Amino acid sequence: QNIAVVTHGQANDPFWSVVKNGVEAAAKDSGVKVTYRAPESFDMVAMSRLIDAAVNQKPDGLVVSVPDASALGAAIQRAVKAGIPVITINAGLESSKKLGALLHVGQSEYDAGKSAGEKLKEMGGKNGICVNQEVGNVSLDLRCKGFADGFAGKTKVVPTGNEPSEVRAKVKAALDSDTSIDTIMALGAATAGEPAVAAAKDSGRLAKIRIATFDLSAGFLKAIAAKEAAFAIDQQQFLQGYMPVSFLALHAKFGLMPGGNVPSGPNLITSEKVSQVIELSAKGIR
Amino acid sequence: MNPPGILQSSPAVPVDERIKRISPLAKLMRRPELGAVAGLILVTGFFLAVADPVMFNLAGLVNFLTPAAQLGIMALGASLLMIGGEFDLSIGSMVAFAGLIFGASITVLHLPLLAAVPLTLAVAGIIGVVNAAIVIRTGLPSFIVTLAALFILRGLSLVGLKWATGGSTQLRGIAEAVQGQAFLGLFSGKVFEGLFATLTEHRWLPRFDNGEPMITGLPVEIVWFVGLTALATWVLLRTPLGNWIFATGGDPAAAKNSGVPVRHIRIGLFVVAAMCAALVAIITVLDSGSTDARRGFQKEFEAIIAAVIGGCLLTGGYGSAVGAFLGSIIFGMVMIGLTYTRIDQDWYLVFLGGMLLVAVLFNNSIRKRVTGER
Amino acid sequence: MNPPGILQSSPAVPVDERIKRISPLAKLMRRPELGAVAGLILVTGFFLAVADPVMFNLAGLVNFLTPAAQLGIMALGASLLMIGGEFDLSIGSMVAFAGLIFGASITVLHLPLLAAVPLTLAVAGIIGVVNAAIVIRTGLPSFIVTLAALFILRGLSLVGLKWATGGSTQLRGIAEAVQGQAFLGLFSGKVFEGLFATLTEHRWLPRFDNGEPMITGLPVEIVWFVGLTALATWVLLRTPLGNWIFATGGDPAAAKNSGVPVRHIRIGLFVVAAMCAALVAIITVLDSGSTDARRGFQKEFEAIIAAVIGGCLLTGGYGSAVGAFLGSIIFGMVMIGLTYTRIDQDWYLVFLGGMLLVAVLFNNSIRKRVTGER
Amino acid sequence: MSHPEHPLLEMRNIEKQFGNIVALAGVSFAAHAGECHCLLGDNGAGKSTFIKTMSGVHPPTKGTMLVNGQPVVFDTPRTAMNAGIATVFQDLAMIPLMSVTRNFWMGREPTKGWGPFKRFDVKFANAVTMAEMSKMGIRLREPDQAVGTLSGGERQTVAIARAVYFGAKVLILDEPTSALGVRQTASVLATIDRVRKQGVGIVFITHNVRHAMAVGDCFTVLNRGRTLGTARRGEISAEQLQDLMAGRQEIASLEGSLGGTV
Amino acid sequence: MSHPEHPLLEMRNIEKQFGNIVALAGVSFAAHAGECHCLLGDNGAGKSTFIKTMSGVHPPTKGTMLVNGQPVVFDTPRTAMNAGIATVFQDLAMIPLMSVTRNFWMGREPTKGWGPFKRFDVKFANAVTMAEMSKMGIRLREPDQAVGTLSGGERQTVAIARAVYFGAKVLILDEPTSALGVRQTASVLATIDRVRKQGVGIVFITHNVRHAMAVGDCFTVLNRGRTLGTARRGEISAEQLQDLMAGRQEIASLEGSLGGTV
Ligand SMILES: Nc1ncnc2c1ncn2[C@@H]1O[C@H](COP(=O)(O)OP(=O)(O)OP(=O)(O)O)[C@@H](O)[C@H]1O
Ligand SMILES: Nc1ncnc2c1ncn2[C@@H]1O[C@H](COP(=O)(O)OP(=O)(O)OP(=O)(O)O)[C@@H](O)[C@H]1O
Ligand SMILES: [Mg+2]
Ligand SMILES: [Mg+2]
Repeated sequence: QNIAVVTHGQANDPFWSVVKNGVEAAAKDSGVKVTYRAPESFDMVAMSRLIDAAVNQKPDGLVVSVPDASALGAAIQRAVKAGIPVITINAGLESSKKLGALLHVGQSEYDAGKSAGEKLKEMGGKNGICVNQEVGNVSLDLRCKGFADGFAGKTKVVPTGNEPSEVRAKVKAALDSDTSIDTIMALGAATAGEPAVAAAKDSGRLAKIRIATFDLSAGFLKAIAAKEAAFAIDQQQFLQGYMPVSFLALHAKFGLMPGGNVPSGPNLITSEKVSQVIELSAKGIR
Repeated sequence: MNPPGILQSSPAVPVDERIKRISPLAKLMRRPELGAVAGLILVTGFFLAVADPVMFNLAGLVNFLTPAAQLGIMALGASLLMIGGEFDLSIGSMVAFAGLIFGASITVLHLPLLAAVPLTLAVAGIIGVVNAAIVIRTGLPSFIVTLAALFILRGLSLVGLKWATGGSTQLRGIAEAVQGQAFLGLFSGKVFEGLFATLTEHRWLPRFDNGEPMITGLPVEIVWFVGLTALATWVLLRTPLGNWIFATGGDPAAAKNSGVPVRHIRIGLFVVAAMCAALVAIITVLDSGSTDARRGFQKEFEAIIAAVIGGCLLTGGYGSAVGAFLGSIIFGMVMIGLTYTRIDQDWYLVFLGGMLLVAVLFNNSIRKRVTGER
Repeated sequence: MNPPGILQSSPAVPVDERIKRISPLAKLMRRPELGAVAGLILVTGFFLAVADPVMFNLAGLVNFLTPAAQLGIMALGASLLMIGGEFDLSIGSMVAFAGLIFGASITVLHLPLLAAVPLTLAVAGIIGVVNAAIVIRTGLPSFIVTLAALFILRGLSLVGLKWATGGSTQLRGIAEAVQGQAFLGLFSGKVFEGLFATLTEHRWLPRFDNGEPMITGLPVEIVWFVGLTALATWVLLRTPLGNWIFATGGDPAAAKNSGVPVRHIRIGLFVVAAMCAALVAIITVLDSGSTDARRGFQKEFEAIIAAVIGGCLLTGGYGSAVGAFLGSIIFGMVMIGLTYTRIDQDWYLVFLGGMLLVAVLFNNSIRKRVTGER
Repeated sequence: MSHPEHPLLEMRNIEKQFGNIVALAGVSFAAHAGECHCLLGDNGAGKSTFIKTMSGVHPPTKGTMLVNGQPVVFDTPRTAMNAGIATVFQDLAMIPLMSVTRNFWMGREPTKGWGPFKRFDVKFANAVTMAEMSKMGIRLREPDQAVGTLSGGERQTVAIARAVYFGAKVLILDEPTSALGVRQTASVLATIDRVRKQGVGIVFITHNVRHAMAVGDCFTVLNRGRTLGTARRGEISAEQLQDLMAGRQEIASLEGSLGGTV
Repeated sequence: MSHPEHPLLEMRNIEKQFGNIVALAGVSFAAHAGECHCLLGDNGAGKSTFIKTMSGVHPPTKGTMLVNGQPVVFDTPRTAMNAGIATVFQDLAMIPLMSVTRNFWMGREPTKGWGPFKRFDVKFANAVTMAEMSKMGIRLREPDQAVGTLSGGERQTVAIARAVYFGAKVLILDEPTSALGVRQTASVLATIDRVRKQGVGIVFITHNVRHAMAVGDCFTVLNRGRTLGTARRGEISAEQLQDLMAGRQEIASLEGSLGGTV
């Protein structure tokens, strides 16, 4: 069988590379062929063409992420109309059913952000910044928005690039110019989380600042273990790659399909749980 | 050494003994764009050999021609501007900004399509004029001026989207708002749907296994793309304006001294490039029904790549619209084509870079061989 | 009309009556880089007025000079190459690729620092030679050739990282592996720590409330940045090689006809640009202890921006290393500075673009005013 | 003077500075209909700078220009052209990458058709170009050849042919014969003669006293940005002119060793 | 012939094509020490193309080149220079954005200091440049002026002064006097004379028969890519040469109307 996976995350994005690893593991385990495709930037127009291209090849199943239901709707509906079973992952929980997908695996970015915000508020945070390494990428913007809504305190977005040294300098600048900041929410562990920890060290206030991040990286997990950072939100995105592929493989073979959506997270990694995760993270499984 | 006596025997020479016969093929290959044909053939050949054959049925063709056409419309504007000796790096951001203007004028101001489209084009045109005015006034390179515009427009798109949506970076509901309005078919949807339906019925077009047609019509952007290419080619080769564009790019000082209105040409080209981007914004916004702050990201870059593959010189004064057309198709084919192969996505960029390089090298060597240059 | 009688009275003219006195300031401002000083002053003034004053204490200075220095080292290589008339768009990807080579040779091959650094530089140099060879052989514009290299290197970094880590896009444990090795201080950490400690003790440097020093030394990249700027300036202005670089960029055909070894210059410049990127990769990898597939994303672009702000012409043959130095600092300051202000961060890109434009315009108008050009 | 009516083109006290360099320090000059006015002078005297202000390339720092007695300001070369002034610049103002025909017609392309379908009449343009070039003694291989691949003299001839073809009232030639062969030079001088007889005013810059004496009606000598004065034909001999241009310096000694051949 | 020993530089049956255009169809030529060999011919005859193959700018399509009787291949202009050949190209080969001094020394900068501290000796370079230029009759304002802002003649003089200064064995001059004033022309001709007497072989391209006759020892005429033959001084008169160059065509009729001044 052939299963096509089309997502909105670039292949070199650490988060999505884990999803892709999950897809490949499932393909091996279930003995199906998969192709994983994604546009090279957050580009909904290009992504809908990639879905079309995948559908043209009449796959036995289609896995898509849906960060923009109106832009991708037509392409997904075309697949559904052609009788191809579709599972949505990661983003798109709200629109999954409406578009005719069988089910959704994953969790909405907004909800993950919200629960992280609530947790940080619980830990005593009052004034937070959200370090966004790709402003305009709707999934990242939703993470920030969720954080702001859950945190319910004073929040501000700090837009940065992908370069650790630049992120570090900007976070330090933010901390230095507003000494009441006590919470940092980073939207990526390696790109934003680790430099944020370094910046907090540079500004001499590491002890007073709660740092949390989306996704995992070995470096950030070490900081959690050392109690320098608070926690990391893990969507267990490996599952978002693995499960839909094996579901669709089973569907093609035996017509089986679970009855409802599968939430893969959120899962907060705090200092207690960190030790088991570090090695897996370095291998691209968590 | 020749003895001086020879001096008297000046041979009677025929008119053009100094010009060797040249094959019509070589003559054709001298045109800047026709080198790109070689690249196109090479890339097509590669995919024919490697990719799923559905890539080249009509549905597959339309599938990769659609993004190629969207890129191509921008590449046309960019290549005209490049021939005129300037760059516009802000056209990628312009797609996002014009998308915002268009989306907001429909969903926030509730304007009809017939007002929103001219408004969007006008705003783009004004930004083009501003870019041009700064470049001309200060004599700064257009690279740096339009780079500033790149950042500013991208930033304004973000701010504007947040304003228009009340905090989100994604504006939706545009397609619904214009449903059924006059002239919608000019910018959205597909043409020749009747013809395609008949063809599918007669099994001349591919279907899905459950009998659904794979393709229901020709996306309107492909029609725009072909039409604009023809128009740009005509202007470049057959009108005084075209001559002025080449002259402005070739040597602005010499062009000005020969009486070419260099300023006006430059302003006009900036406006055209900006409007092409705005047109792409309108088409893609209507197509996807939404717009977001990342639309058109790095498209300026891809447009320039397409123009260069098609034979435009970065230094100006040389190039063609058909070249940009072919370059966009090559680029679009490589971009989407990977999906039809079994190559791992991780290798995508290596593949893209390799194909570009091979296509351009092949172009170049074929043209040199045929025209006998060295 | 003058009667013909005047013909006899040819006035006795002094030697250089045709040259007006010129102020030493104007003479200075003629240097390409010194225009950028005006931009730097403007931007500094703006932040002094608007930003939190901690931006300009020593810790704040080091904070924005560190990314500026990393960008600046690349901008130096890029500006030398631009003066020589070529582009290298692959230097951003080269940061990721060289980072991979460096990281993998330490963590996978377990090489010592002393072997890993030369290996990384050598690989970068070879890629530079390949780029140069293709450009020279085919006569294709370096824009398109190095663009292909941009994609290919970026893609190879991803593939290589996954290979080296067994599936992750981040390679870590590099800092731990080289701990305590010889010459580590050349590429990592801070210098003058003793001096800074003494200064802090005497309260000449700021401290945190708990008495900890705010700043413990000067990051090593700043030293590299200053040193390389001095070296590049000396080469450009005071050696035959510098003359050849200007000549190659100004008019390659004329330079070649005058006996300048244009090919060798070009190859050398590509190698230098690639090695500068590799040096930045080494420094940043050691600094962060890890490398990932997105390092250096769009840095080629920023390096070119910095060079252009600093007065380099995109067409080659004109520019300076000090200009690239100042341009990098302006760019670094604007990039980080907004975070020190109370301006809404959504406006970041608008602000970045606006500041760039204003700085460059100010540059330009000041220089024209002072030198009396029009 | 012999011209009571207004001159076609008059320049009064033109000054021009580039930054701190003074190129022209007050030069006056007039071109009359049907006359060839020669502008002579040493290298760097300011001749090219002067005629560039005449043809609108750069505005003078100071001074006035009059066309038919009316003060004018030429802000672009196009304005000057529309006033009937055609110029052959010393650097020729050609686009190397473009074909001979396209360069010839640049800025004033002939069109056919109407309204939005008006288009560049390539056939007519090619024919006229070939004809005008062969009138100047150059037989082109093909009108599509890029100007960048022409020989120096061929290129100069294109520029001259173009200016002559479009020179309505005043024709300015900046060292038009510098790269030309014997035959082409003769043909250019003959052309000047012919055009002058049609009532066009000609400004002719040359370093060759023989050429100047052959066609000139009037001679103005520039030196280091100033005019040394104007003389009419017959008021001055070739030797006097030569002396003036060379500043009467080492020339004598050189002439001796070279046998009066310069 | 009068030269039993090997010529400094000999070209045998050189052919050159650009794509489908035949620029040279088999030209032979020799330059001897202490002689000035004039290369004459109509516009587009192929003179510049010919000397470009001599100086290594482009390789000939066919034919052999010999230096002191040894076959050589010049793959770059630098190789030719190292063989002692210096050239003034018709397009001058100058970088407009660079200063006069830097252009003058381009490719052979004088240095001082040693090892890694070897540096461009700016002071010496400036002094030599100013001196060499004033020998040619041009007094520069400052050696730092960009070449792009020099007048046409000033620029040409820089190129000539440079070639003369570095011309070790053979000096090739492609229409060196085309943009020069009377005084500068005289000075260039005198320079040719002086350099020749020092034993340098000179190749001199010109359209001016008087200049050719003044300094030439030998005359070769090219026509449409072929040589019409070579004559030594005294074997041919100025009129014969003129006739040959112009192809004996309309020249007579023109001469009549212009009074024999061309
Ligand atoms: N753009 C410029 N910037 C600075 N100086 C200039 C510029 N243009 C010309 N000059 C200077 O002005 C003077 C006059 O130059 P111009 O070209 O008018 O001389 P010319 O009389 O035409 O000489 P030639 O006979 O050599 O062509 C020269 O000394 C030249 O160096
Ligand atoms: N790169 C080229 N491509 C095509 N044709 C060329 C090229 N270079 C020269 N030619 C042609 O070759 C012929 C000889 O040119 P060349 O420059 O050698 O003439 P020349 O004798 O120097 O003429 P002039 O006296 O006008 O300088 C010309 O007809 C020209 O059009
Ligand atoms: Mg002049
Ligand atoms: Mg020539």
